[in-house]
Amino acid sequence: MTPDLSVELGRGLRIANPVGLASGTAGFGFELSELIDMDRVGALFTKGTTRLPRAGNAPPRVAETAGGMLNSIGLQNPGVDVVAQDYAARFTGWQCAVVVNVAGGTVDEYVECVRILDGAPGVDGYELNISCPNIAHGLDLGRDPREAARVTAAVRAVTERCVVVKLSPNVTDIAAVASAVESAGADAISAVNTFVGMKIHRHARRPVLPRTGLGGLSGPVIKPLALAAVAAVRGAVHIPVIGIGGITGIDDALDFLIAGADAVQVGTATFVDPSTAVRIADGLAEYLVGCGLSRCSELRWHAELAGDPAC
Amino acid sequence: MTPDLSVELGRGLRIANPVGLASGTAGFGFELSELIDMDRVGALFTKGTTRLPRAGNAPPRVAETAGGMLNSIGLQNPGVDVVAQDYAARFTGWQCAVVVNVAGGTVDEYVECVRILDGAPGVDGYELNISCPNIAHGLDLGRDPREAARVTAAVRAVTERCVVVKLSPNVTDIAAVASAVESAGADAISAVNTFVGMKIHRHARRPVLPRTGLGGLSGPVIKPLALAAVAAVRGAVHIPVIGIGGITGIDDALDFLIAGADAVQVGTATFVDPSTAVRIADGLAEYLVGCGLSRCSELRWHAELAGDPAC
Amino acid sequence: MSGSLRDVRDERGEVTAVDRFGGGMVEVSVRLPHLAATALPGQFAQIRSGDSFSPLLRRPFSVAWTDGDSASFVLAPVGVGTRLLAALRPGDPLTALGPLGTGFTVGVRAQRSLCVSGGLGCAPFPLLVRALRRQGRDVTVVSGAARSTLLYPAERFRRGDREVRVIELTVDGSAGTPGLVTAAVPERIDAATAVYACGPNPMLAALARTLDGCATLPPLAEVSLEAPMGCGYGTCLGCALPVEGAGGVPAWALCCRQGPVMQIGAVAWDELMKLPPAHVA
Amino acid sequence: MSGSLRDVRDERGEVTAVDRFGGGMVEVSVRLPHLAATALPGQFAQIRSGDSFSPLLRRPFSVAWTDGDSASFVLAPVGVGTRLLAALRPGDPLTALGPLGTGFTVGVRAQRSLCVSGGLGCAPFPLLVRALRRQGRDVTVVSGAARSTLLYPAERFRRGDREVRVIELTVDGSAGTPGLVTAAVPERIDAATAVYACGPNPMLAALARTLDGCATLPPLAEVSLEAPMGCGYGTCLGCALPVEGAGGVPAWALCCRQGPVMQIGAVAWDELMKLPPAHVA
Ligand SMILES: Cc1cc2nc3c(=O)[nH]c(=O)nc-3n(C[C@H](O)[C@H](O)[C@H](O)COP(=O)(O)OP(=O)(O)OC[C@H]3O[C@@H](n4cnc5c(N)ncnc54)[C@H](O)[C@@H]3O)c2cc1C
Ligand SMILES: Cc1cc2nc3c(=O)[nH]c(=O)nc-3n(C[C@H](O)[C@H](O)[C@H](O)COP(=O)(O)OP(=O)(O)OC[C@H]3O[C@@H](n4cnc5c(N)ncnc54)[C@H](O)[C@@H]3O)c2cc1C
Ligand SMILES: Cc1cc2nc3c(=O)[nH]c(=O)nc-3n(C[C@H](O)[C@H](O)[C@H](O)COP(=O)(O)O)c2cc1C
Ligand SMILES: Cc1cc2nc3c(=O)[nH]c(=O)nc-3n(C[C@H](O)[C@H](O)[C@H](O)COP(=O)(O)O)c2cc1C
Ligand code: FES
Ligand code: FES
Repeated sequence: MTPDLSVELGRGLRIANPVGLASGTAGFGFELSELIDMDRVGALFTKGTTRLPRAGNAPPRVAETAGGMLNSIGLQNPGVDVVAQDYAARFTGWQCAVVVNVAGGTVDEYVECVRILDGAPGVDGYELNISCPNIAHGLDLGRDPREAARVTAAVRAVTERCVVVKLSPNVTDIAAVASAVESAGADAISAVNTFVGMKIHRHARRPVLPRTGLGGLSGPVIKPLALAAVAAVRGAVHIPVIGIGGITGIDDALDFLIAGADAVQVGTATFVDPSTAVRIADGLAEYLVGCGLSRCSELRWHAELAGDPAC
Repeated sequence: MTPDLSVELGRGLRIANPVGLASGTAGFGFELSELIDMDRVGALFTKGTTRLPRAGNAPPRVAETAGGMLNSIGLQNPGVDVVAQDYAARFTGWQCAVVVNVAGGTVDEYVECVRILDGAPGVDGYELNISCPNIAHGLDLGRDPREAARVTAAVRAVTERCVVVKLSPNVTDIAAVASAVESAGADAISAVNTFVGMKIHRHARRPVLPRTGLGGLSGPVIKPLALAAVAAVRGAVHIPVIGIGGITGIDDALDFLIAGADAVQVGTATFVDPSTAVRIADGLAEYLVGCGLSRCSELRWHAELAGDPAC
Repeated sequence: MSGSLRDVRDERGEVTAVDRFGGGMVEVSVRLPHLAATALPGQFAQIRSGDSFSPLLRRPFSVAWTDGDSASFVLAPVGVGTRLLAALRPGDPLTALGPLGTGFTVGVRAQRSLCVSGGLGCAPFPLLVRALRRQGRDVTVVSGAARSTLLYPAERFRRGDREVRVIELTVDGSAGTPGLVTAAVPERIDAATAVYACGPNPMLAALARTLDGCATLPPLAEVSLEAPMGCGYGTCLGCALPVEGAGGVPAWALCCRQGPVMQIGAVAWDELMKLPPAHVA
Repeated sequence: MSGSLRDVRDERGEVTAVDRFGGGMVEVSVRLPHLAATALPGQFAQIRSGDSFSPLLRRPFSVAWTDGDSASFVLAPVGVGTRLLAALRPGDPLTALGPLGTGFTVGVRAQRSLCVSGGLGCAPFPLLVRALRRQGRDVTVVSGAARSTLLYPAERFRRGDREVRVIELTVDGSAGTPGLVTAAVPERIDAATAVYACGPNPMLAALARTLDGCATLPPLAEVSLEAPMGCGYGTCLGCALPVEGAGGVPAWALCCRQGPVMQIGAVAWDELMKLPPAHVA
């Protein structure tokens, strides 16, 4: 019996296998498509795309830490017009789904981006990156359940394509944000984006990254935190959850599927080994066969999440 | 010129050097005092103490992860009466300050604990662990700035001793919590407690830790996150900040002092090498001499913290 | 309730010898004069290779043998930490915090001693056997493993003392009697005045059940238990094990202080076996 | 703007030789047939020892030499990654993703070539010198380091080609002419039709200033720059370097695609030198 690896993310978007390339770690697929077979990953989640082109932040933009890396790229991207008019047509050459990651400072920017992309072929859905500072309110849209719901509902109203909302882990109650965006019409949830971190340049007596010194932490170090976030989200919603954070191989992917994810994305590990996602997708099929399972969802742990005094 | 390592934490509590033993990683000092010279650390922060004795959670209570560990001890402790009547007198044998870490499910429990301890000799101050679930409200007291301020003010009203408030990093805006407890009368802030994490037992297809599967992540992996939290708190308050998270040696301690801490605590590393805190305290003096500095505060980076679009 | 920590030291020494047995089992001998001079049978040390914080935590290992300045540990590569330790070579540095925990009782009731060893549970027995023999006790070791290559060599239990009987069993029958180690216990229990056991917790639980079913019970029955450990010296409270509390309420005891050796009757075996698995094996 | 990635492969090979020079500098040769066959002078590979994710990221290294199936890298232990690489022994596995980036222009304008090498900036020159010589160019290498033990051996630039001139300088005067490598440039710049430079970014900035002060400028002046890298192949956007943008507005170029080799005039040197230090040296 061949296991069925496909996952329905919503609004007819079924990906062939549950392994995606995470936003910002695979560009728009053009470089990676020369290194790996794009047809063997489930989906490409593109670099965050904004209404207008962005040049990005001043360097240094990346800094390694023990088992992780910090980034402060500053959403460098060519702007949504280039993606819709030029890139989208090129996406059609790949079998994998292409979900455009959309970012903005205001709800209107998200809506405009999605409107512009909605005409383009080759785009299968949207992943709303709501972890960027809201220029109007000073706080990320993703840090407040109501704001998160507002942007989700606004985008939902203008597209019939699959809308995935990508959550920030830097919140008090990620389950509340997840619930809010589910109610507002999200088809699926990606969890999680990077954690706010800092690295110090001891000799210079300042952070390595410029200005605030803050960056987004990704890579193996965040895995235990991301798993906890995925379990919390899983307990709060009924829509598909895409687990992200520190996945470097099949074992990590299994951990997320057990914790409650329906699919996963590989981020930083792709930098280190571009074939990571492909290896995981291939490995999952083999693993399920080995266990006599027919789909990934059978791996899931059924939690009875409840408050638990720690320490 | 001998550098001055002492730090004033408030209400006359001056610790001889800025290196403390973190709560829950040094018990009440009795075991460690047989392994290290307690007179050479700045302060002992005791295991979390509650109004009534607590037996703790079912095992397994600890689980190692890459570069870190999860714990779910469940605040096992003998209750405040034993600490006040029996342990406190024994604290007087050490030169280091002893700050009793106090935990509770309600504001009243904190207040009662502090009242009971306030009569005891050998106790130099309190560290309010507000990262435990509030039985009444379902959310940690430390996750809501108003609740955090409420418990701080209530304790402040019953003691003249130094009150340190220990913040949870699992919040949307740690700077807001810090500000709130400063306004409510906290003398100093400890940042941070553990991060909520999970480890999966792949073979058993469930989390390693029982019940919810959640535990508190500590150790080297959390350092970049803790540094970011300390920088954020530093930018929000004027009282001393005690940096905690993944410190294993002098280099890590320096990173926290640069990021804005006035003192540090060593947690998990003490399990691995009981002399870590002593080594750091000794090393700091040497380091300052080597740099021609006279106090740790001269190491500090002066941030102009501001919103920064990441990713 | 638990020994003092006054003897505990954090010692750094050089590996002096590495003996490799079948199935990956290794005996590592290290120059650790203080540990060698003070460790009692059943006590353990918290080990790391060198000063690295990777893997983060130290790993607990029974002191298997001491000889002059040297202490030995028996282990096999089962995970990241033991893989590093099993790859040690003479001259490499190793750091040991110990001796830790409560060891076996080597008292008068140990007249005719039965040592029950399962797999890597062999580790504390060489030292225990020597201590028992020094007090003139009669010693039988029942040593079991999954297959022949995982059996600790019988001679290592004896260390030249030919009076020590070693009975071997393997689950797959590839050496000694086929079967589980616990199967060899009932026929010998009548003769024994003391039983000491070490092995995986499920094996020890099975032994407890076996003893429950025996007519006569030895006056002394002790088991060396395992729990994941944060510190090994009583401060993290991470190594709790369920024990029979007052009035049938289960209570927790620290494996690293009240244990690792406990009276078999003190352990709440049903509770213990209900716990989720502690580690990814 | 930047070469295609069509030739890039992730290759795993065995270390075949490790040559150790003074001061910790090491030349590691690895069986990497694809890289050896395709790498152009100035291109680099993203290296890791084996398949480990620790340290997490790969490290970029210039392809220093190729010979048959073998590619060589020159490095010194400056941090966690290079310490691991410098400790490699023949037979160890190494993984290389490459060839990556835009290399040096070996064009007609390179008639009389001046190669300016600072410290570990020596790495791309053996391959470049060979390519220039194969086209019949006249080549002078100015090689500088802090002290004699950190100088890459002159013979390694020449690789048996006695027509290649190597001029050495050390900051402390322990070998060759005392002084900075840039000091040796002005007197040779008139003769040169091409300048190629590699070394720490501050050295390259100093060179840019030096050239600014020279009367005649060579028609071709290229520098190989460094930036911390996430991926090395253009997806993370982490390796931005400031370049002269349209209308004086600084723009960013990716070190790993548009670079590491850039026209000296294209780099916004003032911006570059204003950046906070990228890594803990
Ligand atoms: C008091 C005591 C004495 C021991 N003596 C010996 C001995 O002499 N010889 C020997 O081979 N083994 C002994 N063990 C078990 C040994 O400590 C583990 O096999 C070892 O910790 C595994 O480490 P790892 O990194 O290879 O495994 P990993 O699975 O990679 O370790 C992950 C985590 O799980 C914990 N862990 C893993 N396996 C065990 C286990 N079996 N018991 C407890 N915790 C575990 C580790 O401490 C670590 O935190 C003893 C255990 C205890 C508690
Ligand atoms: C295109 C390119 C080619 C290079 N070629 C060579 C070469 O042939 N020989 C050689 O010795 N060195 C070369 N370097 C520099 C080399 O990559 C670094 O010395 C190396 O990454 C340091 O790794 P580490 O782990 O030892 O240092 P660590 O400081 O421990 O690394 C920490 C982080 O900082 C980054 N980093 C550290 N030093 C540098 C540096 N100098 N430049 C850029 N990033 C750095 C690393 O990528 C890593 O993410 C090259 C760099 C680039 C960008
Ligand atoms: C360099 C870099 C750039 C990223 N850019 C984006 C982005 O544009 N939009 C987004 O939603 N997430 C972005 N991310 C976050 C990743 O998609 C992913 O959520 C995160 O890195 C955690 O996964 P990992 O640990 O597997 O890398 C970026 C991550 C990195 C490392
Ligand atoms: C086993 C364990 C028990 C802890 N118990 C407490 C506690 O009772 N009260 C508290 O405020 N913090 C407690 N902590 C948190 C630590 O004091 C510290 O904030 C945290 O571990 C991060 O520091 P580290 O990375 O240096 O360990 C505990 C941590 C560990 C590992
Ligand atoms: S291992 Fe820490 S208390 Fe036992
Ligand atoms: S290193 Fe990733 S884009 Fe250049």
